[in-house]
Amino acid sequence: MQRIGVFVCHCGTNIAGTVDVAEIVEMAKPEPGVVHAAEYPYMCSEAGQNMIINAVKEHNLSGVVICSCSPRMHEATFRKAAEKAGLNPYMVEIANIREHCSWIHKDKAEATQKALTLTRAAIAKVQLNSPLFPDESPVTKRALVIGGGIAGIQTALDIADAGFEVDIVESTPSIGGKMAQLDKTFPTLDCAACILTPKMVDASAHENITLYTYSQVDKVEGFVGDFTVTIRKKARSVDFEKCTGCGACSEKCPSKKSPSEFDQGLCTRPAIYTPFAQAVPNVPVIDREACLKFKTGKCGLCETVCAPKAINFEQEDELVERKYGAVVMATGYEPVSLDKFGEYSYDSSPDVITSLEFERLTNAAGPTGGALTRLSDKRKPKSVTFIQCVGSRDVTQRGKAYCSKICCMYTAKHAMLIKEKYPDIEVNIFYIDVRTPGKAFDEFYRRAEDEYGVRYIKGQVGKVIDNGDHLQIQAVDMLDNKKMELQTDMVVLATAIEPVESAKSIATMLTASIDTNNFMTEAHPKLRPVESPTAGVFLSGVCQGPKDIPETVAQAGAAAAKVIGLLVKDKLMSNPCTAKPDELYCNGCSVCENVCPYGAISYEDCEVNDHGVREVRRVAQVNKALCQGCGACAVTCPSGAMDLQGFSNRQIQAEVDAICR
Amino acid sequence: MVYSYYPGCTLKTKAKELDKNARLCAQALGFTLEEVEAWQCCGAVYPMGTDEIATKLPAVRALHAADEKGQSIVTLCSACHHVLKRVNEDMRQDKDLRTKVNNYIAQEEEPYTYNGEANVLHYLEVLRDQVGFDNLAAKVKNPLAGRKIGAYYGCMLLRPSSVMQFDDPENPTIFEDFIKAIGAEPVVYPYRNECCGGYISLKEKEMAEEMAGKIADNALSKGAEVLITACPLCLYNMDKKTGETLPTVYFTEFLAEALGIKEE
Amino acid sequence: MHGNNDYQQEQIRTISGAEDRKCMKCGKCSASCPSYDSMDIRPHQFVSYLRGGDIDAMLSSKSIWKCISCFACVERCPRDVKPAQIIEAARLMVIRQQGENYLSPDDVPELLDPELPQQLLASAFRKYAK
Amino acid sequence: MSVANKEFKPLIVAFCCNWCSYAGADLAGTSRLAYPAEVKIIKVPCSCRVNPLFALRAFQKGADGVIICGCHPGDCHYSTGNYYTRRRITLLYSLLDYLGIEKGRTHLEWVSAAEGTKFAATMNKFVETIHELGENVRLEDLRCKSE
Repeated sequence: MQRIGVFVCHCGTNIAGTVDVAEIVEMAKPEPGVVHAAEYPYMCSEAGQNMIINAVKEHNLSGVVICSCSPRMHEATFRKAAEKAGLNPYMVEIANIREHCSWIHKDKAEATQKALTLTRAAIAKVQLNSPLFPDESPVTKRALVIGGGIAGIQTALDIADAGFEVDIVESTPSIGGKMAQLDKTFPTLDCAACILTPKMVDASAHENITLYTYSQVDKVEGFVGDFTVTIRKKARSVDFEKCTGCGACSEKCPSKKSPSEFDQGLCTRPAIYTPFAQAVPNVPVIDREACLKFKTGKCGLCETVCAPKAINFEQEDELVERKYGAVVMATGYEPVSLDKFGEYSYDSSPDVITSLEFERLTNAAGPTGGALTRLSDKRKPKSVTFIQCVGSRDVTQRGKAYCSKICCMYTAKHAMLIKEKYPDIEVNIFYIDVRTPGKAFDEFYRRAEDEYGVRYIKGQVGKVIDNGDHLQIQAVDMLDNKKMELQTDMVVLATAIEPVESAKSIATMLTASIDTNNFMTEAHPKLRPVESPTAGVFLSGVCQGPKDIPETVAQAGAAAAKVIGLLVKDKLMSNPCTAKPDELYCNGCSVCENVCPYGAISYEDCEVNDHGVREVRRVAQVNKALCQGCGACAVTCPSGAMDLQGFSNRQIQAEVDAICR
Repeated sequence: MVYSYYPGCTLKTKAKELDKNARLCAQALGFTLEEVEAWQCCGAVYPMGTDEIATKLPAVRALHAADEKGQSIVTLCSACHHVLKRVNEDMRQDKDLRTKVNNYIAQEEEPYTYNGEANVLHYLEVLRDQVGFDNLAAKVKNPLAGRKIGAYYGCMLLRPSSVMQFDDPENPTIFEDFIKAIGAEPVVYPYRNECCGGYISLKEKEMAEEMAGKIADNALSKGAEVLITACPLCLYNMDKKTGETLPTVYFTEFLAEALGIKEE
Repeated sequence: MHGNNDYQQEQIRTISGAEDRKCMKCGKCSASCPSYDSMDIRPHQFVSYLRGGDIDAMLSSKSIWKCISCFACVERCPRDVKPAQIIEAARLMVIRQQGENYLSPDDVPELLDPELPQQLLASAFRKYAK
Repeated sequence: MSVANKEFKPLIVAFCCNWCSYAGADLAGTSRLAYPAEVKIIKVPCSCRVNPLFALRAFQKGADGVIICGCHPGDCHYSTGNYYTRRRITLLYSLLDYLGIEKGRTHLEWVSAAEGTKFAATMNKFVETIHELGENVRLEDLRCKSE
């Protein structure tokens, strides 16, 4: 039996005006376990708190019930007071007799009766309270960023600048991501490389940042503050330490027929290559699928021409195990495959290209040196037609139901880039809706039409017909309800974007959840948008949802702030109101594991002592660092083995019983 | 392999070439077509209304007949294939329709219940998936070398692709693969999956001619010398418009010719 | 009249199995339609008329005799609306009324020609008459 | 409020999730929006903490109605908790229906922290429903009655 003290607050007249406080005190006294009851005008005041502290000491109280305002108001205050008195803070319960009683009822007798019931419920609950202690866990002061695009680079720079070590794992040979492939950026039209490459160099030069390029995450273990990650450094076949980045190997490589990933396959690259001139690090890799030495055993020309002897055909994948306190997902996106969109003739006509291909085509460092030419006959087009929403806002099997968000703006940008370089080229854009929320975005889009004479036509295209020397667009102008058979020379498809495929398996390793479109789920869609529901895992960039560069950079900074907030702590204190299994009752069914949104429950073989019988059973284990205390598992457990501390089955039932008495 | 064979109305009359050559070639390629007994006309168009019941019964009866024998049901005519395939899918997916159809059938002399168990195949699918185009190519005696053939798919074999599951609805290749197998050169043209006008040619002759004309022009511009089709109505509409400049023939005629078994 | 209209609207929704509410008005159905030029009301308008309950306009439209049910609109619609099925439902609503058939057996002799396949007659009667 | 039986004072147990509905109830209080004193609120971290057995227990102990309030779908603090609640309570409805307990005695409502008005309105309406249904005698364990 607890020794309970009941403290009733008048809250001036807020409570005492409607509730007979003295009667509550009197009626509380005979309740089981109650050894002391008192009232005070303002319990939350320093005097009121001291009254509680003194009473705890004087009456040797083991539990405290405060009848006052909402616990959302002062629960923390009273818990601190109890702690000062030497009581475990979780031995305090609040009966909310203000917001839930005195403020909404006018009849004093009725309000007093209700306040008494609420007080009894709190007393009944505190009877069953037991001291709870937050767990402490250490924090490894290093962060892992998965993905080396602008999102990953920005997050890493911000964390590193705050003084913490950061590792970036990037699957391709260079950091830079999609932004490195872009020509200009909207709405300012500044060159992507000019603003990105300094950041890439900063990242590689930063003393707190380690780059793992051409690498992938193989395994993740542990939890917030204490992740252990295995990174696979794929064999580059080039010695990092010796290579000077002179490029002689790529130049001499006889196998130059592989499609260039960086140039979206619009041109080829050698088997030993750096993806682009400003690559960071500037160390090539050998594509073993394409390399003659690996395929036939003959060649080795690169080895011959490499003065510093950096080529190493024997190099193998290397596994590195590192510890981290936090992990940031910055895995980015890919344009969707257009295999199923045959009506646009992307696969059958070289002059139908995606927007990302257009970026390379219009880029001065791209395969045509920035000259806009048809891929089929190298002719300069007289007319270019853009088609928006290709695969976006499409609820059928072949598309994505969401809006890809960036296409309206980059299409306007593409149109202006053409008009700027070649005012004589006719530009038409087929759109369903033009969506331009964002600072200076709508003005930008309007400029395309107003100043550059780009023609916007409302209506989705039915079919693109390749007639050899030109393409024919079959569409309807929805605003004047007229069929259009437009002749054009080049078609650019604003292709929907989707998260990179590997995001799914990485999310699984991190026990972080993804939505039906494979975007990472936020801990809260409005209030915790850069955190994953899994503690210690943060989200940066398009892996969480479509966004443009400014938004990505903002989110990258926000994710960094959250990471820094975590890493500055020496120890993590967890909410002690977590789930707790009773090993004896657990039947190993795994149902709780399936409902847990945080991946906090796992099953382990444990030796249990069941009434003297010792045996090894597969039982549920809760990781307190991950459990957030929702209670889903406690309700779902068929054997009653799982319970929630602070809101246990018995405590809630005691409240129900007290109310129904 | 023995298949149930559903010829359909036109293959017994105007499209005898399609039918006769298909049977001959089946023999030569080692499979047998057993005509469904007492089959009824499928109606030539799929009854799209969700409340259409009686109009779907002829298809159900044919499907059941094949299923009872444990055979897949093979069609040649695009329209028959379309109707049979879609009604079969309805019988699988639409519980309401299934109940109503089976209530009708329960009144018949030999009642049964049918739940879409049959497997509906087009003759081309048999060639592709059962015989195999490589195997077919090996059996060709008179390769049609140098012939530039445009495949005319039309609409009914391909769409809606979620039900028909025949080929990529926008970029189909099955006919082209067939053309290669018989040693000819396929001419790919963008309009090969556009509609010839279908039944509209009965009353709206100008409309139909315009549609057929567009397809023919497109095929001619890509160098086609002849079109092949699986559909008697496509053949009629196409031939009517451009029979002299760009003839259209049934694919089974070329198949028989290539296998060296065509009866003149 | 409005009450009757609501009934007809629901009838068309039921018979067609189409989902006019999913339409985002992109116009791809009309852009894909080979009969577009011959139609007075276009495929995308059938969807929006159904949505708005303008059933009379749909039923009195000549377009219901021009749609060839080639399913290009159904195949390409990004919202899975199935415009062809709306047009079919409108056509059924008309021909299911007494005396509203668009083709009668008496018309046939003068439409015939020696090459005309049976399939054409069968399908035309299915589409035009009850 | 139409009160069929003036004598009948129903006993109603309300489970409110900490993040939305409990805060909504607080807002109703702050806004002085009245609802009957028969409603007694129990705070739970999430509506998914409410075991349907708690509702049965309440009925057994003499409650006339049980109402469960959680965050709106998609807004759950724990992402998916209220979806579990929705499914569980749907099953509870079937069970109560099977037992012959009026379905109206149990209710699930989504109330956000900003919906003080909705909270009060919900409670008023629920109490009215319980008044119409009258006293819960079918499930109450009469052996538990104190008198």
